[in-house]
Amino acid sequence: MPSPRTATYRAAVLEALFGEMQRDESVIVMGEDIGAAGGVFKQTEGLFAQFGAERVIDTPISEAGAFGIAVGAAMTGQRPVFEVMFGDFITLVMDQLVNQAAKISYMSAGQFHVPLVLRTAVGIGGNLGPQHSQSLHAWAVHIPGLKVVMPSTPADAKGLMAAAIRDDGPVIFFEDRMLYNMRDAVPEGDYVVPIGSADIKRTGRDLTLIATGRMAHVALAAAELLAKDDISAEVIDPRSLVPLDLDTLVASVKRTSRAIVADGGYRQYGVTGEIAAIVTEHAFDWLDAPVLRVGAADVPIPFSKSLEPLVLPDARRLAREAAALVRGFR
Amino acid sequence: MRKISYAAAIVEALSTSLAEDASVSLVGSYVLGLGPKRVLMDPLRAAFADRIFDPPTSEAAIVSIGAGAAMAGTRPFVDIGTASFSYVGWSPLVNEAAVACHMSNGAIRVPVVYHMLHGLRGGGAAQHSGSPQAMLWNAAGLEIVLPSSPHDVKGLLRSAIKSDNPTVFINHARLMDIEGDVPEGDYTIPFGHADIKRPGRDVTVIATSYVVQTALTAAETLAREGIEVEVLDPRTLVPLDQDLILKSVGRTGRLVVADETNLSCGIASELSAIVAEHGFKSLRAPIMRVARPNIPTPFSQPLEQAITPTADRICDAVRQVVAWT
Amino acid sequence: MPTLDRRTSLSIFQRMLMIRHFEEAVIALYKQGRFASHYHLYIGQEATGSAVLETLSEKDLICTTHRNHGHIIGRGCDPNRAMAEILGRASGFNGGRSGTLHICDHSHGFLSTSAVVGGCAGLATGAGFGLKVRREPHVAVGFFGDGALEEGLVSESFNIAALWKLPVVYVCENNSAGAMGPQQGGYPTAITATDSFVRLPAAYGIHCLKVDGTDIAAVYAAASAAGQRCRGGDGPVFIEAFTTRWPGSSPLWPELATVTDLNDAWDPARISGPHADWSRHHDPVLRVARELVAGGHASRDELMARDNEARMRIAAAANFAIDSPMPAPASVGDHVFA
Amino acid sequence: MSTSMQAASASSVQSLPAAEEALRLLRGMQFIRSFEEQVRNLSSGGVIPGLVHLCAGQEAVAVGVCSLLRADDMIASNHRGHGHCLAKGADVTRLAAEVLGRRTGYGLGRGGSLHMFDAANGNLGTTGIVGGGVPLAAGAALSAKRRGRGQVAVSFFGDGALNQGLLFEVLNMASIWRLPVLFVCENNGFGEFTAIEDVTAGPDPLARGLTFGIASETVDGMDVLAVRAAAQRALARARERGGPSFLVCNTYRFGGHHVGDKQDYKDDADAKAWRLKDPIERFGGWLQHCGMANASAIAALKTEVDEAVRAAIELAKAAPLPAADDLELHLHA
Repeated sequence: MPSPRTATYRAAVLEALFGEMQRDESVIVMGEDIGAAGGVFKQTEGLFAQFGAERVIDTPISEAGAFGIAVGAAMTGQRPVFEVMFGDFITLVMDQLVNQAAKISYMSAGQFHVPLVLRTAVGIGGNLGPQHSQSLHAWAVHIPGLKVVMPSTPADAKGLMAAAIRDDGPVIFFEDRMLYNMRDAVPEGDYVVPIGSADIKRTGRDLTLIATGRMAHVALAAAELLAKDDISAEVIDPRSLVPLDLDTLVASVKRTSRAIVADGGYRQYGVTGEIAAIVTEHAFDWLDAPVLRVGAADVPIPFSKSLEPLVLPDARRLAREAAALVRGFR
Repeated sequence: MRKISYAAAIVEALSTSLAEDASVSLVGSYVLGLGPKRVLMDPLRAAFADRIFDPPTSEAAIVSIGAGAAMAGTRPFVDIGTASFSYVGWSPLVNEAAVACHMSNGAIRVPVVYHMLHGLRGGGAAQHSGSPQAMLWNAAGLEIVLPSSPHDVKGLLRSAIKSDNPTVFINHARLMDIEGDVPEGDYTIPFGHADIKRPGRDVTVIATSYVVQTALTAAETLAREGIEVEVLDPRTLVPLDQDLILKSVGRTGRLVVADETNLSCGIASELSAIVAEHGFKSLRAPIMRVARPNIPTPFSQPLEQAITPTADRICDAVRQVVAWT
Repeated sequence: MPTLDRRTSLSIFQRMLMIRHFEEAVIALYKQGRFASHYHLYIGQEATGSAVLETLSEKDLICTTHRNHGHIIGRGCDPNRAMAEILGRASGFNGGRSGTLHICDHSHGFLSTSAVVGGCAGLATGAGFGLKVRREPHVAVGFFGDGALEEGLVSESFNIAALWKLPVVYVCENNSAGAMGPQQGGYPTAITATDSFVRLPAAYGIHCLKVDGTDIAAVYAAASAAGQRCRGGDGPVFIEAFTTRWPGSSPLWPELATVTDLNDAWDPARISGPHADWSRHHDPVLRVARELVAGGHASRDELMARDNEARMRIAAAANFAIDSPMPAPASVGDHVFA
Repeated sequence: MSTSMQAASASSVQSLPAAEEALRLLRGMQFIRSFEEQVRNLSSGGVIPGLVHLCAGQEAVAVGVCSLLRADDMIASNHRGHGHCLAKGADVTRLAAEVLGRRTGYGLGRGGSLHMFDAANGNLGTTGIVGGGVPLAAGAALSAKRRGRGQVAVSFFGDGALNQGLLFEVLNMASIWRLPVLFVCENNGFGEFTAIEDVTAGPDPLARGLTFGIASETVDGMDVLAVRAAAQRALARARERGGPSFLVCNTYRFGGHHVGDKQDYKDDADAKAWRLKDPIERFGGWLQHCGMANASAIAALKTEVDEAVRAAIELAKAAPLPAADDLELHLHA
């Protein structure tokens, strides 16, 4: 059997962009340095050459204004893919995102839709310090009217980007910088992953590891370690946080009776709290142990090589906590 | 003890702070909102004209200026107005004020207070009813205060202005008119101390801000049904009085969290997760969350009512967890 | 045509030498893999920062940006601790929490250093507000690049500073001249519709000055006038200082495009290579060295000696940083709150 | 009569509309005035929840600009937007229903006065965030430019928005990208409760547009013909790919920031002087002055319009409130 075609996460997203821009004239790309420069992560390389300045638009460093313009363009027939260079900078578009984009379909009772994708690079790594390392996706999840996707593999990234661009509402697309060079099997040609479907990345019976984005890989590595101790962990990647595929999560937890939620955002008031709460609410009588949460330490992300790696737990720590959970609540 | 309004208590705390410390300033003086109560600020405007500045509609700049002025050694009180507008000033709030102390390894202090009015206020619709406190809690580095009574707002505001940290001080538009006992003299309420507003043995209801008042109403109703509800108000989200929360749930074994932030990644979710994690063994029923559903706030009254955490919704949730076997 | 006395011009030149050698050392340390992150260098702009800083008093406040090394070193902050911060060491100014992007030395009047474009202008305005509230006769200086003038926050800050007559000196270091720009695969440059940056603050009634950013006498004169105006309660001033982008800062990642040798100052014939034009006509260090000698303020040997001293001092700073320990893991949660 | 004489001299230089068109302008302004007056009574009567922001006094700007717009041109309004909506062709009954939170309103009663959208007439909505609608108009202009059918987008905002960084950013981009957009600043002297001079630095608001190389002019916003003439120039420029324009229309808010505002911050003499420039009185006087209409015809028009608005509002009041099923509709597209 021939080995499947592989591509990097970066290339997979770019494939989706090329595909959708060819498929649909109304798809445009906007952002800082995304034109001739090809993006600071080379994540838009080649788009400018192929589609030109009319559809691949370099904006000034005016995040709020430029994003607002994308919202207006989306209301009037375009499908903008708007890039916010670092996830930290969604702070700069917060008002247009929260008070306009998220609410326009609702406030106008469907007279207007806002078919845009806000893509942004998040994640800790490369010593970029407190203003270039945060994963602030919990904010988007908290705001009604936004869909939130967070792919963990090249294939998911391609399929979800295509789905996000075709979606008629605002979709926030979080890509982990540290996954850009990850290479894995990616279907060629037109490929769509429906938004709102979780993916069981590994099946198991003793506990469920619900892990988003990069943490899905940490969870898979942890599952390997746990297997050596005869603990069989199921790993589920929700892939999209809004809408959340609750059925798949709850069904799994009802089988395993234990769960740990792992996410790259700040732990307090974040995605782990939400998923833990909702799972506890829906699977209370099946739970043999509290739902544990693993997330970024609640500190600004420090720059130093010795501190940065401590902010997010690694596979060993996750496996330790998982083992304790399974053994401690037999 | 004498009763005064929540708004009047705010004015007393501001007045004492301005008089006590020459480095305290007000950026934006419509602290009490745009209602008739706003005239209560007039005496302050007169008495401290040189330290009270009404800025242009430039939220990003006033948040940033507040942070800078605090780093420069003064204690600004910055009024952002309606909490929905905080999103306009979001970057300086979370990228500057919240991180400066940690980023400078403690060398820089940012003793600024950001004041805002949150919540469902009656016809505020989608852009004037925001409650961003859960999102601000998710961004590390900000102290978050939600006073629910005239007594608390005076003491907590005094502490907020004395605090060396950036403090987000959030009032609910509906609280301004409520009256309560407030000591004449100066006093402070330390952060991180929750308050049991009503003791009870059957169920713990944690509520914040205006919903504390709602929860107390619900407790009255439930008492008549023989259900004794303990109403607990954290008063500050950061720092959070986790011990008192776990103690209370340890006694009652049942918890309902009632709050006005959106359900997803909201205050109810976080408190529910914390208790499930650290108080799992003491729980006799699932934790119920009464929050604002994930819907932009609608203007029309029946719809706004439909998303409000009302006493009825709290009662239903309490009855459910009590009935759970 | 403003001129400077010997003491002042030598003091400015001293700051410039320290900055230049510091920045060249940073590149070397990066090439050795001593730190990993992207970084921004001040080479080519030394005259601007040094001359402005020369006019400031101890009590004045300063805000800077991701391109902060020059302002930190030019202000006379400890190069050991600055370099240690860039290497993420516990002994750094920020204990290794912020690296190159956010270096700040509060004891020398620096506020938190923002790497969000335009963020610094808001903080500097706030610093000016604080000074006004405390009725202190000092100024707040905000250094930022021309890109900041694309951010709305900066316009809001201009408006308020002008309204409230805040003692703020905005120093816009326009280094876009000679930049490759994204079309040539270089670092991005300003995207603006205005034909002159001073028109933006002028629209808010702010007093504006334009200077050649490599002419220390001109920058010193402008900064002194601006400071006087602020201290006199006449409100903010905006200074646009033009410099030609150092070729090493033009690509997407910094490169050691030129290596400084003061002999080039008085012997241009020695200069060769692809960037000879920049070295001959736009390198502020060589220009000032040349003028100091020509003006009889110093001999070549005297300058060579100072140059050597600065080089040694920075080399010591690099060693200090390399030898410094990393922060203790347990400290990661410290100082989230005061 | 003296005010109408001034109006005449001020306006006579402008292109004079035919009598029919002139009466259409007068009717448009009177319609907005009647609507605002009747809404004010409802609001102070407590029939309307929340805050209502009225534009009585500013009618000439909305009507002057919108009277020249094509059906497929687009506008983005602000919190003081009833006039913009009506002038761009909104159905008065549905508008009233939205203000009253009725199910038959443009947003099922979920937006209210601050959030009224009318896609069929190219209205991108009123908004509750100062300056919030400005980039939406620029974005619509970006779409229009791509479509190449000569459409134009208009952004209406008040003097308060002059101090929002968002406007600064959008003016820059609109100029760089030569977007077919018209920025209309309705300078009514007050941002909420604060006089413009207390919060707006600089020689002249016009500089905010000029500095980005945008064609900018100051207009007498109480003179519908003057507004119309300036808009004409700007729209022609936009349709001929000449890029954006910036108009500062000096006008006055006869009411407060919202219904119920005591307006203690206003200067009485100043208010009186502006009242004398009432755009409707003034234009009506001018029509009589040059014999296009007589007093009785104008009075009849007012009665007819008042009646039409009253009927619409009665219909809206009779309409049902939204039901629980309407709560989640359209949350996602």
